[in-house]
Amino acid sequence: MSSRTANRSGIVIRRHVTPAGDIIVTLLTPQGKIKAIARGGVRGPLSSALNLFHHVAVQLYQTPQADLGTVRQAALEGALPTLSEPERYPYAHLLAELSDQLFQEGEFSETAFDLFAGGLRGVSRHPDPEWVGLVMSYKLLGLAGFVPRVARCAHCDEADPAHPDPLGGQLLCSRCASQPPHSEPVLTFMRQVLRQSVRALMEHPLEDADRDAAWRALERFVAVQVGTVRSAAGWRSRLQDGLRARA
Amino acid sequence: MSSRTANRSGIVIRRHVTPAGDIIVTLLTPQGKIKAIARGGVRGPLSSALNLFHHVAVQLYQTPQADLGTVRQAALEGALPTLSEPERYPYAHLLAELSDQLFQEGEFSETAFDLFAGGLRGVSRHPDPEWVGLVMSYKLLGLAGFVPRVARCAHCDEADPAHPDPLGGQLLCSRCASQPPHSEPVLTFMRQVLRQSVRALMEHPLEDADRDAAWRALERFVAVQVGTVRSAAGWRSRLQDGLRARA
Amino acid sequence: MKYPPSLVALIRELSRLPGIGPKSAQRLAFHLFEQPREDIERLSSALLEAKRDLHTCPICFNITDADVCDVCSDPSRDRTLICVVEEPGDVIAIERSGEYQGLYHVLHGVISPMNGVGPERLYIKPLLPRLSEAREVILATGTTVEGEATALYLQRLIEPLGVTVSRIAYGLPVGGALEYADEVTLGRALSGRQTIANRGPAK
Amino acid sequence: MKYPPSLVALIRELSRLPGIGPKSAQRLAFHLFEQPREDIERLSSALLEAKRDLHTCPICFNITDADVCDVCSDPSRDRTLICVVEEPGDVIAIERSGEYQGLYHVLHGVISPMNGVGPERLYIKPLLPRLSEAREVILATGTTVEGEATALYLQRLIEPLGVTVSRIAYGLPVGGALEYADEVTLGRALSGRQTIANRGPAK
Amino acid sequence: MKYPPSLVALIRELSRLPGIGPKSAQRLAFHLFEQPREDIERLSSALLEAKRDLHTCPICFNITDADVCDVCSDPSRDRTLICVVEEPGDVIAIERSGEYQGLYHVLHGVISPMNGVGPERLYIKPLLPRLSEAREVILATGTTVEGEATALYLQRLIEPLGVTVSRIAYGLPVGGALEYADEVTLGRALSGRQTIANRGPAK
Amino acid sequence: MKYPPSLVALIRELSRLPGIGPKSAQRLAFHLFEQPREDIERLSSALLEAKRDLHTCPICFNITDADVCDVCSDPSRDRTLICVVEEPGDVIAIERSGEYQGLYHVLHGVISPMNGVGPERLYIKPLLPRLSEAREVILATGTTVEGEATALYLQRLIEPLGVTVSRIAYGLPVGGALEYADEVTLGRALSGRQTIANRGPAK
Ligand SMILES: [Zn+2]
Ligand SMILES: [Zn+2]
Ligand SMILES: [Zn+2]
Ligand SMILES: [Zn+2]
Ligand SMILES: [Zn+2]
Ligand SMILES: [Zn+2]
Repeated sequence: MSSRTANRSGIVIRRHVTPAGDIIVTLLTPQGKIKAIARGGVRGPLSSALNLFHHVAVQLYQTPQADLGTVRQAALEGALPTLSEPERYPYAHLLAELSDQLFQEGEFSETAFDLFAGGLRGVSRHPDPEWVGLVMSYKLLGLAGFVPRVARCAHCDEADPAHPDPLGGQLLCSRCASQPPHSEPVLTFMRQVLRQSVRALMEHPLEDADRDAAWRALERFVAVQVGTVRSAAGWRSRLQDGLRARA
Repeated sequence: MSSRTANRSGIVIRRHVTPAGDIIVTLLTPQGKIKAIARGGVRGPLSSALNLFHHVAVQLYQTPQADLGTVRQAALEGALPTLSEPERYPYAHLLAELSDQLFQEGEFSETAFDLFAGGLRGVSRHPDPEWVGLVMSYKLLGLAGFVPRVARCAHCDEADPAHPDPLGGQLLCSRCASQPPHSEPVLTFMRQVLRQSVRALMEHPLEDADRDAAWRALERFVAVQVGTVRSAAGWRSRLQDGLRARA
Repeated sequence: MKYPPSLVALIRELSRLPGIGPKSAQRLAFHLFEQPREDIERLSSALLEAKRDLHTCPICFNITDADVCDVCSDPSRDRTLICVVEEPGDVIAIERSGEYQGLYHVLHGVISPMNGVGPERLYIKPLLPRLSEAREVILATGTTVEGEATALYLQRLIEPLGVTVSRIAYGLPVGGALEYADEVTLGRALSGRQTIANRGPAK
Repeated sequence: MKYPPSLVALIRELSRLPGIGPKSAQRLAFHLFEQPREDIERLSSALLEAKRDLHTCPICFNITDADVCDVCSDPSRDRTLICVVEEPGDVIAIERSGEYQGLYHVLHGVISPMNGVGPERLYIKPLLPRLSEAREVILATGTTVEGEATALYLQRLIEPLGVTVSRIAYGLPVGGALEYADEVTLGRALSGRQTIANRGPAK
Repeated sequence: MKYPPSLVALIRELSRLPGIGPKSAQRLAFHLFEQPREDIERLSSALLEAKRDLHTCPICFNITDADVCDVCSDPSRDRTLICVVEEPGDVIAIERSGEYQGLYHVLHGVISPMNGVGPERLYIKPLLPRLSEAREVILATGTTVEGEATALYLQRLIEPLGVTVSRIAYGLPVGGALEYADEVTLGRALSGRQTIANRGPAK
Repeated sequence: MKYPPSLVALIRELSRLPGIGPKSAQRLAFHLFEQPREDIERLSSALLEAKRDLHTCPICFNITDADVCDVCSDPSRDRTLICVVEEPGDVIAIERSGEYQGLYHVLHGVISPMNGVGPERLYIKPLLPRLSEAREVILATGTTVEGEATALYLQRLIEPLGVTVSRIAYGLPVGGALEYADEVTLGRALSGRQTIANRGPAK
């Protein structure tokens, strides 16, 4: 018997409240990305569970007539309250927005879910959430098939490029480049980030000064390959933020 | 454990579709009148069950924050398709609208439900639905405590009045009256309608000519005692209706 | 705190719109407040212009900005077929299905005594003269009790005039499972079943 | 705090039921805890007895507790009419409509290659010998893509045998507004319209 | 068609469960029919075993399968703190929050004269001897009218005994927007605001 | 059939409003079409007048039609208390609760990087000079993750300035049962509990 209700468990990566008081959420689940509506939800008990970054179990109801499934029940399975802290919050947004852009509805991927969930946990707990955000962003991109070229110049295919690619976020050879070469740690990071394990990467964070270059490369790479990512304002917040959140 | 869902069974006496596609229904149930909303219902399977005059079993969900309970499930328990026929339709409306006006939310009354349901069944099946409508309207009024004075003149308290009360739909004595007396059958009807059983009343219908007077009295009585009843246009449809529905 | 009168007025006007509750009206008002002036002016003009330009077609009572609506004035339409619908929105829905080439007649409502709507409140009278040209009238009011009652009323009215009267099919919507259909729909879907292959040698 | 294992087991079993959301299983378990022992025993027995007594009818594959189901053994049924449905629940839905007096045939599923269900997984083979007695087969599988595919498959199979094959009507469900019907359903509802009164002198 | 009695019985028992709507019971019954016998037996046993093994803890009246419940027998719990709740489900909810290290007391209901529930119907009497050990009693009954009345009743009862009595906070639930909060909740959320950083030189 | 351009324009403008989908915009347009001209003109004027008259208060950024808003210009208000909210609608909600006598500061949003809203897009900078007069700042942004993040950001910003900072209470809404509260709310409601009766002789 085909049922129109299904139980799913996932993390809220977007939440929007309509003026009518409906909550529209996007969940990343091991069975793929799901967008659903909780009608009148803002006035009811669903409102608490259906919050950004919450891990929730939901009962979905789908009819062929409606575009969006309806959330009927929602139970919180896990929340990471520290994600609201100013030094963590922008990186949680970045990972959620990237995941929303990179993974499509109906695309089954337990790996994507696990990677994102792990990234979010890291951002919520790690003493250096910025570093988690940078590493996990590259990991998510890599999983979705967006792999920066680092072995050869992005312009002329020359081997072993070492200079920034200010437009595309990859690497340029000395002839094609207009900027001085990356520092050795940044180069190593860019070459290794998709090869090394998260654990290994966590153990050797870049110095503060080098991170700017890595962030800039990531931002350009995403802008060209994936498209606008509005959390961009967030991921450079360490450069601009009046609070200088990082201790 | 107090539950926020409740199963109820009743007859739809009002149905309104909002532009957002929600269905707002009023049900008359043995546990009283209930108003509830089926969000997005017009696009889903609830739409069929939640139709005017349908007898439905519904699952209601109520939160203290929301004014209106939500209809979650609805199963048809009985439909009376003949109520759409032109000679029956206006009387079904009349009974439903009267019930909506006479009975309040939260007022438990199995008798009211049974009386209304019986009236609707009568209108749907009886060869003389107009007569059922007239009799059952008086019965519903009586149950709600609106009993026309027929033993004494509505103006001067004189005994045994026999003349129409053109404003209040009760009876006037010959001194207070400006119109000729009611015919004997109309007088008998007005005096007996709340005393005799429905079955007995069904056996002795008024002649066509006498019904106008009885309807006029009912309409005035309702207008003064209960307020505007828009199905009024319907209950006199036999006088105006181009189709002359009654065979 | 007293609310600014022009805010109160806007919320009041917005909450008159159907389906806009008092909370939504307030949210809408605040939303509008945040929009650029040009957007507000465009909405305001759109309202006035629509009201100025639009009226009902004198033949079929569809909405139009011309003397006669686009359907009534299209010579390629089958003028012997009239589809009677409840609302102008239904014309749009049927046109979108692309399955219909006849004319329309818009009633602007359904018979509903409890809402004070009798047959005389609908555009029924102007339908009758149109029938002389018609071969078939399709009653395409909704399948609610009210829509069905209106269809039955029209059937009684039109039948004696010798025009073929047909009713839009009741049945299962495309994509529907039986278990979600109520018994009234199911009974209608069964009795209205369509033969798709015939027994016998002629086949 | 560790939860008692028998509570955990009950919640786990309950949450396997379809339509029981994540919050419901726990609430159900606590509710059951508060019920008198007899109620629990009655529910438990009802489960076991239903499983013990019920089986499919060897003729039509409906659910029954007798040798042959109530419909198949009822001599007043029209044995020349067979209505093919997906699930036992559909039989109940149609019976409730009161519009049908023939026999049934329950497929116990629909053809769905994606879910690994081919025709051989359904009760199609036992339908064929029943057709010798039949005048008409009504294909009353759902109007979903799978239900439609199953109906087409059966039509191709049955057509050559010279039995009339009909399909349950597509159209607007009861309570449907045209405006909210999808275009495909609306097109079908219009093209499948039923004449209710004929023109002409005979009238 | 008559439905098999054991099917009818199962549907009836299932529809007695809370949160099972009229459509769900039938769907559940058909679903269960299609499951392997072992699954049904496991569900049936889970029901009986839960009923057989589970009872209320004689100290706190939480649900347990042991002599004394897991919380009451855990030496690491703060025995000077007692949290009074309405139902066993509330214990699970609070445990899941991970914020509480004290003991519980489950009333198994709220005072509700309309439903014939007076204080004597709840496990209030056995709470009193427990207070001699306690430093603070947290009244964590719901914020419904009945939960509030029960909390006030307990406060009056406990206050004279010289134990600190506190009440679970009123306020905005997580995910709450001010605009949608009712006035009473909003007023409480404002007046109950918590200082998070202090002015002054000490800072 | 071509739709009249002024109808198309109206539907397009209406569907720009938040929460108005394309179907609703069409229904609204048809509804407006049926209204008397005066009603349309009144709505149209209300829109223009609201846009012309209303602006944000230069002090608190609440909506007003005066130089300074009604709250800021009311001498009876406690000027040492500033309640920071997300939207003008929140001011109305709090005023309705009748529990608050201080001033407001409206941020016009919450920090949400994925929606492109950083602190610089909110009215945070103009809040800082107001703090010199303040004794306490109440952070009354919503209890969503975004509202909480904005509150934490403001706390870090204001704390060093030596002003008392408080946060609206998290907890159970009035009328709430524990079992419907998620564990985060519940944890906050427990840790934020309020003492209502004290132990000891001082009592
Ligand atoms: Zn190069
Ligand atoms: Zn008199
Ligand atoms: Zn026209
Ligand atoms: Zn059988
Ligand atoms: Zn215990
Ligand atoms: Zn101000």
